[in-house]
Amino acid sequence: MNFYLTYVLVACALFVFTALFTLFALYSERKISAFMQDRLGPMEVGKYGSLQAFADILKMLQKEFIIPTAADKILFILAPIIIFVSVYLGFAALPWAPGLIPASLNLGIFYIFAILSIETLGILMAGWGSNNKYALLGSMRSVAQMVSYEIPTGISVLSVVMISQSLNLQEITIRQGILTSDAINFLGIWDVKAIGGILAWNVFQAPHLIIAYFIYFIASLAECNRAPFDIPEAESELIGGFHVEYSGLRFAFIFLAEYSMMFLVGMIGVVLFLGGWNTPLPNIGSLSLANWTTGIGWGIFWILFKTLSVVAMQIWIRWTLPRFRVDQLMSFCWKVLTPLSFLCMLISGIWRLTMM
Amino acid sequence: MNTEQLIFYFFSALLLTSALMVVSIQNLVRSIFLFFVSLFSLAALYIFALADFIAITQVVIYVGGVLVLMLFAFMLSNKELLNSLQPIKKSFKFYQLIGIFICLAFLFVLVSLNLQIDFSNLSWIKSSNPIMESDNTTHTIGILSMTRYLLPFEVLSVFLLMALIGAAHLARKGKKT
Amino acid sequence: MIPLSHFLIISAVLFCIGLYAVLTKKNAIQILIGIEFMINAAVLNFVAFGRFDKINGGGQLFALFAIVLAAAGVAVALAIILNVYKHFKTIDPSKIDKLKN
Amino acid sequence: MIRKVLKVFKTVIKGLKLTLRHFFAATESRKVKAISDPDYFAQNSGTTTIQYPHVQLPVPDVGRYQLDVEMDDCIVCDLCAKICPVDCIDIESIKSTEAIGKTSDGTTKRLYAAKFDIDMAKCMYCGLCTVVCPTECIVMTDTYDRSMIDLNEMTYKFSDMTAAEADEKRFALEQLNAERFAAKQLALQQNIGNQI
Repeated sequence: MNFYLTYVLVACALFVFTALFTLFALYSERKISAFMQDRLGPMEVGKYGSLQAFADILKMLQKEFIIPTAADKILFILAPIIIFVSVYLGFAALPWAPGLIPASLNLGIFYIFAILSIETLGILMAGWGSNNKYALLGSMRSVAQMVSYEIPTGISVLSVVMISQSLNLQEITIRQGILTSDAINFLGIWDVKAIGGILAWNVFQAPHLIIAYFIYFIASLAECNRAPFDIPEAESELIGGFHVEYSGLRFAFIFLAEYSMMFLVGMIGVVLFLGGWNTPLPNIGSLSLANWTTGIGWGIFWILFKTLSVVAMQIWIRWTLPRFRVDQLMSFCWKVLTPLSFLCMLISGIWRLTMM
Repeated sequence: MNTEQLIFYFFSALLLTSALMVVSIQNLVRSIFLFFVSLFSLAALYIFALADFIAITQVVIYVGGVLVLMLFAFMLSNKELLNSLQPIKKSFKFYQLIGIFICLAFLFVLVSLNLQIDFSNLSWIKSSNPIMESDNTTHTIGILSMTRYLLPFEVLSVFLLMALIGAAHLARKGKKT
Repeated sequence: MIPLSHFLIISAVLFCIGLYAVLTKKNAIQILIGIEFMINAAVLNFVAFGRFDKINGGGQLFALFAIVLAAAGVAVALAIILNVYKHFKTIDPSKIDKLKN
Repeated sequence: MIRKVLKVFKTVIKGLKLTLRHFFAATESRKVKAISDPDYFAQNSGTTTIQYPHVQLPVPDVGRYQLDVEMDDCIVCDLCAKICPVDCIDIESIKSTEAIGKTSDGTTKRLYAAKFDIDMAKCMYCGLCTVVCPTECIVMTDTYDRSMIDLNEMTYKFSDMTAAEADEKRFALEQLNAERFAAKQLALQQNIGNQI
């Protein structure tokens, strides 16, 4: 029985984490966007507006659940749950520290991709269930975008998997630090197994993975419908896209899913390319920084630090770049990202055969 | 009955009820969303047959691909098609009765055959070494698809390319006449 | 361990449900769903038997091939259905009876 | 193709640099300065937000904001009500029995203001009433952010008389008028008597 209790506790902890992260990201996004636009952002609720996110959530909790008369009620009610659960289940296979992973699946990354593809279905459900032409248009755009961008994402992830020879995220992480038992070569030549640190990350083990990371990062922005790929929820054209009709707690769930998705794709990128919970500090002679800064606490610290940096990058990009047009979005995916990612996969195969 | 069996029977019941509802429900869009439930619970059954890779492939391809494609095909097509997809009359037709009869006959044959065989005493099953829960089936599948099943694998990839080109050709807008 | 016969019975029921949809539905998309059910029933059989084939892995690999083939088939079938609708303004297979239009 | 990609990267990085510069410039905020200040357009970096209720922009001298009436100076001439284009000033005057007093510029006050209401919801801030006022008792203040829950509260009542006082003055006026009328009648009768 304890066995199941642990599972439930881990699931609760992950849920609490996503909720807290969403609150934090909400506040930081508002602040960062404000600073970039020479504003101050929320200042009134709490010191420097720090309780603004809580106030927003409280406001959302009080709101009425509105179901449009013409809506397909079952689909309308189920959609936010499916959207959130599909993202939330993805957290199950992510490694947080050495030996600390909710579910060590040997299919980890594949599982996450399968689960994330369910989100598409939830979005279609929301769009159809709302019975609103803007919602339907938004969900159509969203699905077209997500299905297309899954290809470059998947292929660039595959190029990492080919280098790492594993689908298990924990093993992929271990292979990028000092805890590994295999040889690690910086740029394929210099053995850095004992040195570790930033030199052992996947992007530095095989330099073409830097391009793969760029592809992954851009495609992941599109996967979580963030600007500049936010045409599914373009406020100015579609008044919010597939979640137009949602209010109150249901809207909060969609919001939660969006921000959790940001964290999730950021963390997958960090785990696959940027060393996961491995420390960026290398061992230099007798100064064994890498050995000192590896452990459960340090692991959580490093992965949070790296992922939050990636999330900050996502926010930064959102408030800098304007929105793509639909045709630009599609041609960018199919004409630039997909061929490039195939090239990366090809190089990965050759690299694996010749350099490792 | 232990937990494993409980979960197995729960998912198989979910699969069969949702499949029945998919074929009996009138609202087509809802029935496609229900199709998702049955495909997902089918993936769960694959895991009980110790085929985790197949299960996740099922989710990726069916849920992420086929279902979305089906819904997309609908919603992209014009409103007339949507209206014609939702029949108004609900009366029970004679041909449906025949259909049910044929299906029940098929079911009877299949199940009775199934019950006649004592699977645990079959010689080839006895002599085989079954996949254990600790095995890494992904590893095996990877190696096998590059060695023993290389030819079907390659043929499949060519077929996929054909399907891709064919579907794109069929779905594109013809020249305006 | 779930006994093999349970998998086979479930797949038999699933196959019959698919067969019913194929026989009685007057809508090409629902017929397509019925075919998918039948393919899935076959895949379930493959996977269930594949458990006893560790060395050759035939069951699981052919289940994989079947899934991929079914997906490709659906893509082509949907394209055909859309085209048929464009030509005949209906997707009821029993009404599409002209070879020349 | 490659040149295009390079151009994309260059422009993206340029944009990112721009936002980053503004992000780090947000540590300081621009000083609150009046528009008349010579340095008003000189501030180019820092946050522009003015945290309004806590900090307020200085209003220009020629600004036209909410009306205020100094009732002690008002001679209840009704000119402001007449000139008002939107008729937002409502004045009811009562003649006094004797001179009430003097305004600050020496004009003698002879009328009581039983009612002096300005409906600020109607007011269009043209400032005509302040121009015509002979004693300059109606002025535009620098308050611009008064907000009310009820629309009726937007009607500012400047009259300092209570209803009872007004009634008393009216009664006094009536009495005076009656007395005068009686005196006139008396005088008229006497005149007639004298003629006879």
